[in-house]
Amino acid sequence: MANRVAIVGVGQTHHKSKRLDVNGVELINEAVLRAIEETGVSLRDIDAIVIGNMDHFESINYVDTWSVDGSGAYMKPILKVTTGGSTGTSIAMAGYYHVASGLFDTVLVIGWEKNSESDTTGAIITCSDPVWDRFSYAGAIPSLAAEATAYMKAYGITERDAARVAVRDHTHALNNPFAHLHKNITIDDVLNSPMLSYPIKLLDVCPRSDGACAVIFAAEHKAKKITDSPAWIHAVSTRHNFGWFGDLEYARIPSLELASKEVYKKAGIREPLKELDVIELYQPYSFAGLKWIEAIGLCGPGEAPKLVWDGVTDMDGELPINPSGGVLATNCIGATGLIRVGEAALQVMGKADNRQVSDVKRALATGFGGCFWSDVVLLGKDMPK
Amino acid sequence: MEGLEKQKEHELLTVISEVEVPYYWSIGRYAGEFLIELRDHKRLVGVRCPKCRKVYTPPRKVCGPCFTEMDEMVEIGHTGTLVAYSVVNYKFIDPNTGKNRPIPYIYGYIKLDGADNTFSHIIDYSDVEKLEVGARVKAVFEEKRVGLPWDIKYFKVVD
Amino acid sequence: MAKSSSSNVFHGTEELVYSGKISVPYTWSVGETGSRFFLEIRDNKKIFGTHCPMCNRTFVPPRKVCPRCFEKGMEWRELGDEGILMTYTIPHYHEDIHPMNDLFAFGIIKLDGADTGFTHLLGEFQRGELRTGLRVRAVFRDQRKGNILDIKYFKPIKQQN
Amino acid sequence: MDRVAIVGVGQTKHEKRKRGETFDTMVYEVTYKALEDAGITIREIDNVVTVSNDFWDGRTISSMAIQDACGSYNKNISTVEGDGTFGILYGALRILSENFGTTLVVSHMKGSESHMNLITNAMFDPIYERNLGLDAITSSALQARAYMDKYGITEEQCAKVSVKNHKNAKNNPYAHLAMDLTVDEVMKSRMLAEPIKLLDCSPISDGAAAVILASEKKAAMITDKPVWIKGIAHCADAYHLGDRDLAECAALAETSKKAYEMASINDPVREIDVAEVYDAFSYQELMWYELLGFCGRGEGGRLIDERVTERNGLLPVNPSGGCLSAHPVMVAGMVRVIEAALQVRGDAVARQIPGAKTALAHGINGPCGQSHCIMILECN
Repeated sequence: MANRVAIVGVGQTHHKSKRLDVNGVELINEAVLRAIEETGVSLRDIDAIVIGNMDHFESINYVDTWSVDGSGAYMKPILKVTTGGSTGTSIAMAGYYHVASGLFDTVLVIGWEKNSESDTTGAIITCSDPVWDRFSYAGAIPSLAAEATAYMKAYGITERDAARVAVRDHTHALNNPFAHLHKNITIDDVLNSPMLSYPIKLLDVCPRSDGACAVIFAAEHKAKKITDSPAWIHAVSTRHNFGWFGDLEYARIPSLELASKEVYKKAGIREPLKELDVIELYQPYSFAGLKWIEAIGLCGPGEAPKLVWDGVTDMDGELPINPSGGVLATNCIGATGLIRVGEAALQVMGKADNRQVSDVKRALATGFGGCFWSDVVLLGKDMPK
Repeated sequence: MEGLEKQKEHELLTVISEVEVPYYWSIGRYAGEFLIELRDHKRLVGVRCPKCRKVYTPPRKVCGPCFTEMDEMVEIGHTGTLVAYSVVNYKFIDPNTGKNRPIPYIYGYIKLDGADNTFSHIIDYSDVEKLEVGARVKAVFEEKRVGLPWDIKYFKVVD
Repeated sequence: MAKSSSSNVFHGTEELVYSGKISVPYTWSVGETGSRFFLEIRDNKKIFGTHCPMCNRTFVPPRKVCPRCFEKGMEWRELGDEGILMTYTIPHYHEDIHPMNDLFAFGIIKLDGADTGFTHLLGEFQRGELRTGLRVRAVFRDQRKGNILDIKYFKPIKQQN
Repeated sequence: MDRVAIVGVGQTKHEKRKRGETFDTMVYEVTYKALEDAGITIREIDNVVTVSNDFWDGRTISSMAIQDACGSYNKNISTVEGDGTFGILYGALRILSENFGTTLVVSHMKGSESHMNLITNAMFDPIYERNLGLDAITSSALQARAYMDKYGITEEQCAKVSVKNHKNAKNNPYAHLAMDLTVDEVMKSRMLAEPIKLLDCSPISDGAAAVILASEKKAAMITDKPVWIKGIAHCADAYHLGDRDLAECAALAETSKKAYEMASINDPVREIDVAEVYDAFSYQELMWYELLGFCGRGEGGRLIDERVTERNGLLPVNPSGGCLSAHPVMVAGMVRVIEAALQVRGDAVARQIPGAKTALAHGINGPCGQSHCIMILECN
C-alpha cells in the first residue's frame, strides 16, 4: 500500500512588496533554510525537491535548474510543476505524490515569486490567449466581477457582506508576522476604497508580494522521527474544467465544488462545517470568501454572509478561515497556494503561534488559478487509515 | 574581510532588461476560419459540437466537456449580450508593446447571439455610461481588415 | 453560410499566423551579496568570491549561502583578476544578445584563488590563439555601472620578454 | 518498486513548421493516438499530466491552451515544466501513490514559433550570465570543448554520431530530418560555435507526444503487451556552468546508477538492448554513452568508431534518429520513451532492433545537461 505522508516542517519568508536585499535564488534559500532548521533535518536528508512559480513574472526559463543553489538540489532530483495561481497547491500535491509513491522518503517543496521584478499586470496578461484575448485582457478582475455580480443578484448579497470578509482577513493578518500587509481596516475603509470594477474595490483584492515558502513532506517512518506533531495528508484533489476564459460559467465554481467533494469523500467528511477546524482558503478577492465557502459545502447557496457576520469564520468562531490573513494580506503568486497548505499544517501541528486556532484536528487548504481551476488539500492530526 | 553578516550598508543594485521576444503564433484552421470570414465577409462564425450541440467561438477543434472533435461551422450574430466587463483605469505595461497600454479602456465578455460561450473584446469607451451586465452590444468592423481579432474595432452598446 | 459539411469546413489552405511579441521589462534584484561583488568591481576593479568554511570552496560569483552545505557563515575572499581558461567557444553567428561584435569568445575562467569557474567573455586574441589552460586577465571597462559587463572581457596574457 | 506500465503511446510527425496546427490540435492528435494505441477511451483516464514551457509557447500558464485537447475536463490534472521524461516521471509517481490507475501524459512544442537563441538565453542567470549573450548552442560548445579537450575526442567522432542518427531517421516516419550524410559533410557544414557545426546540432521542431501509464492492475485490463518501467531516476547538477566540471556530468552518472540499481542492471552494455538518449548535440551522445556506463570515461569516441551503437551493433543507440533528427524541445524526451517502448513491444517497424527486450530512455533539462531523467523499460 502507498506510504502515508505528513508535513513535518514549514518555512517562509517575511513577505514584502519588494526584497531588494536578496535575489530570487537567495529568497528561495531563505524559506528553505527556515524549513530545514525548523525540522532539524539536514540537507542530506532531503531525497527530492519540487519547485514552482511562473516563468514570466521573473523571466527565468527552467527555474528548477536555475534555482539549485537556493533549493539545495545539487546532485538531487528536482522537478518543476506550474499551474498558474494554483501552482502552490499543485506543488504541495506533487510533494505528497512523491512521498506516497514510496520512491522518496523526505521531499522539499518550494513555491516562490518575486513579483517586484516585473510589471505584475503586464506579466499576468501573458496568461491570456495571445491572439484572442491578450489585446484586451487586463487581468482576472472582470471575470471575478462577473462572478460577484451574478452571486449578488442571485442571493441579495451586498458589497458590505464582502467587506466583512476583507476586514476579517486583514484583522487576522495582524497576528501573522510573515504577512505582507498589516492593515487595521474597517468595513467603511473597504467600501470607500477605489472601485476597480464594480463591485470589486481595492481593499477587496490581493496585493502582489515578494516571498517564498518551503514545506517538507515525509513518509510515515521518517515523519515520526522528525516531529511528534506531524500534519498528515488525508486527501488531495484537483479539478480543471476549462482552458478558455470565454467558456467559463460564472454562476458557480464547479471546479471547487467537485474537488472539495472528492476530498470529503476520501476522508469520510459529511458535514464540513462541523468536521473541519480551520480553513486556509485561496481567496484572491473578498467575494470568494462568501461564494466559495458555499462551494466547499460549509453552507447552502446564499447563506455565507450569515456565517461570516455571525463570526463563525473569525479566529474565535466555530470554523476560523484564514487565520494567516490569507491571500488578501500576502500574494507572492507561485508561493500563495503553498502558504495555504503550510499554514494549514502549522495549525494542525500546533505551531501557528499568535494565529493558532485551538485544538485543530482537521485543516483544509485550497488553491485557485489558471482558468478558475481549483485544488483542495485536507490535513489532519490523526494518522490516516 | 568581514563576514557577510557584518556587511556595512551599501547600494543594492538591480539589473534591468527590456528584451523583446518575437513570436509567430499559428492561428490554426479552426480559429482561422473565424478570421477569414471576418476579414472577407464581415461574418462571425462559431463551431458546433456534434454531441452537446454547444456553439463555441472562436472556433476550436475539441469540445472539452465532450472530448469530441467538432466540424460544423455555423454563422453567429454581430450582436450579443454583455456578460462581464471591466473599465480598466490603472497603469500597466502592455506585454504586446512593452509600453503602457493606453487607458482608460473597457473590455468585456460578450455572449454573441447563436453562441453558447462568450467572446472577449473591447467595448467602445464612449459607451461607458451605458454599460451594464446584460446590455446588448453590436460589433463595429474596421474598414481595412487584416485577418486578426481587432478587425472588429470594438463592440458598441445598442439601445 | 449557415452550415458546412465536415468535408468542406475550411476555406482552402490559408494558414494564418499572428506575429507578435512578449515585451515585459524586468528589474532583477541583485541582492546584498551580489551588489557588494559588483560594487568592488565598479569602484575598485577587484573581483571577490565567497568562501565556505565548511566545504572549503571559494565560489565566484559569490554565494550568500553555500549551495553545497547550506553554510551561512560565508567569508569574502579577494580573487585575482587573472586566471586559467578552462573552456571557450568562438561563435560564428551574430545575435543581438551578443555584447560584442568583433572577434570574441565565451569562456569559463578559473580565477586565481577560486574553486569554481567564472563564465565571461574573451577579447583581444588572435584566431587560433585560444586554448584550454591559457592564462587570461580581466579587462575592466572605463565606465563601470555595477553589472557583469563592467568586466569588458578577459584577454590572453602575453608571455613577457 | 511497484509496477507502472506504459500502455499507450502517440506522437505527431515532427516537422520544421506546422503552420496550420496549434498546440491544441497537436495535443488532440497525440491524445487520440495514445488512446487508440491503448484501446481505451478518455473516460478510462483518471488523471492527466501535461508538459509545456511558458517561454517557448509565449504564454504564462501555457497548459491553458490544451486543457480541452487532452481530455482533462473534470479530471485531476497538473503540469510539469521540463522535458517530457519528467512529465512521465510525475505521472508514474501519481500512479505509485495509489491515488490513480491511469495517467495520460502529453507534451507539445512549436519551436517554429519563437527564436531559439532568445528562449535559451533566458535559462541563464539574469544577474551574472544572461547579459553575456549565452544560448543553448554557445553554452553547449563550452561543454563540447571541455569534454573533447579532456579526453581527446575528435570532431570527426562527433560527426559520426550525426551521420548515424540522421541515417537511422530514414527508418522513422515521424522524424524531421532523415538523410544520408558523410562525416566530411558534417565537418564541412557551417561552423556555429567552435567546435559545434550546423550538422552537429539538432533542429528545433514542431511536434507533440502522449503516453498513457497504468498501474499493474489497470495494465492487465488494458493490454497484453504492457511496457514496464523497471527503473526510473532523476538528478540535477550545479547550476552555474563554472561550478560544474563540464567535461564530466556527475548528475547523469548518479541518475544512471540509481535507475540501474532499481532495474537490477549490472552490466548495461549486455543487459540493455537499445537506448534512446537525448542527443541535442552530437558530442552529447558520446558523453552520455560514458555516463550511462556504455563504456569507460573518455571512451565515447572509441564506441562510435567501433560502431557499437549502430543499428546492428551490440548496443544500438537512437535507432529512431534521436534528437539530431527531430527535436521538439520538451517533447523530445517523451519521444525517447515512446521509441524505447515501441522497441521493447516489438512495434518499432522499420527501426525495430530485433529481439529488443530491455530499453533505456533519457531526457535532460537545463543548460549543458544539468538535470537528467532516465527510465529503463521492459516488455515480457
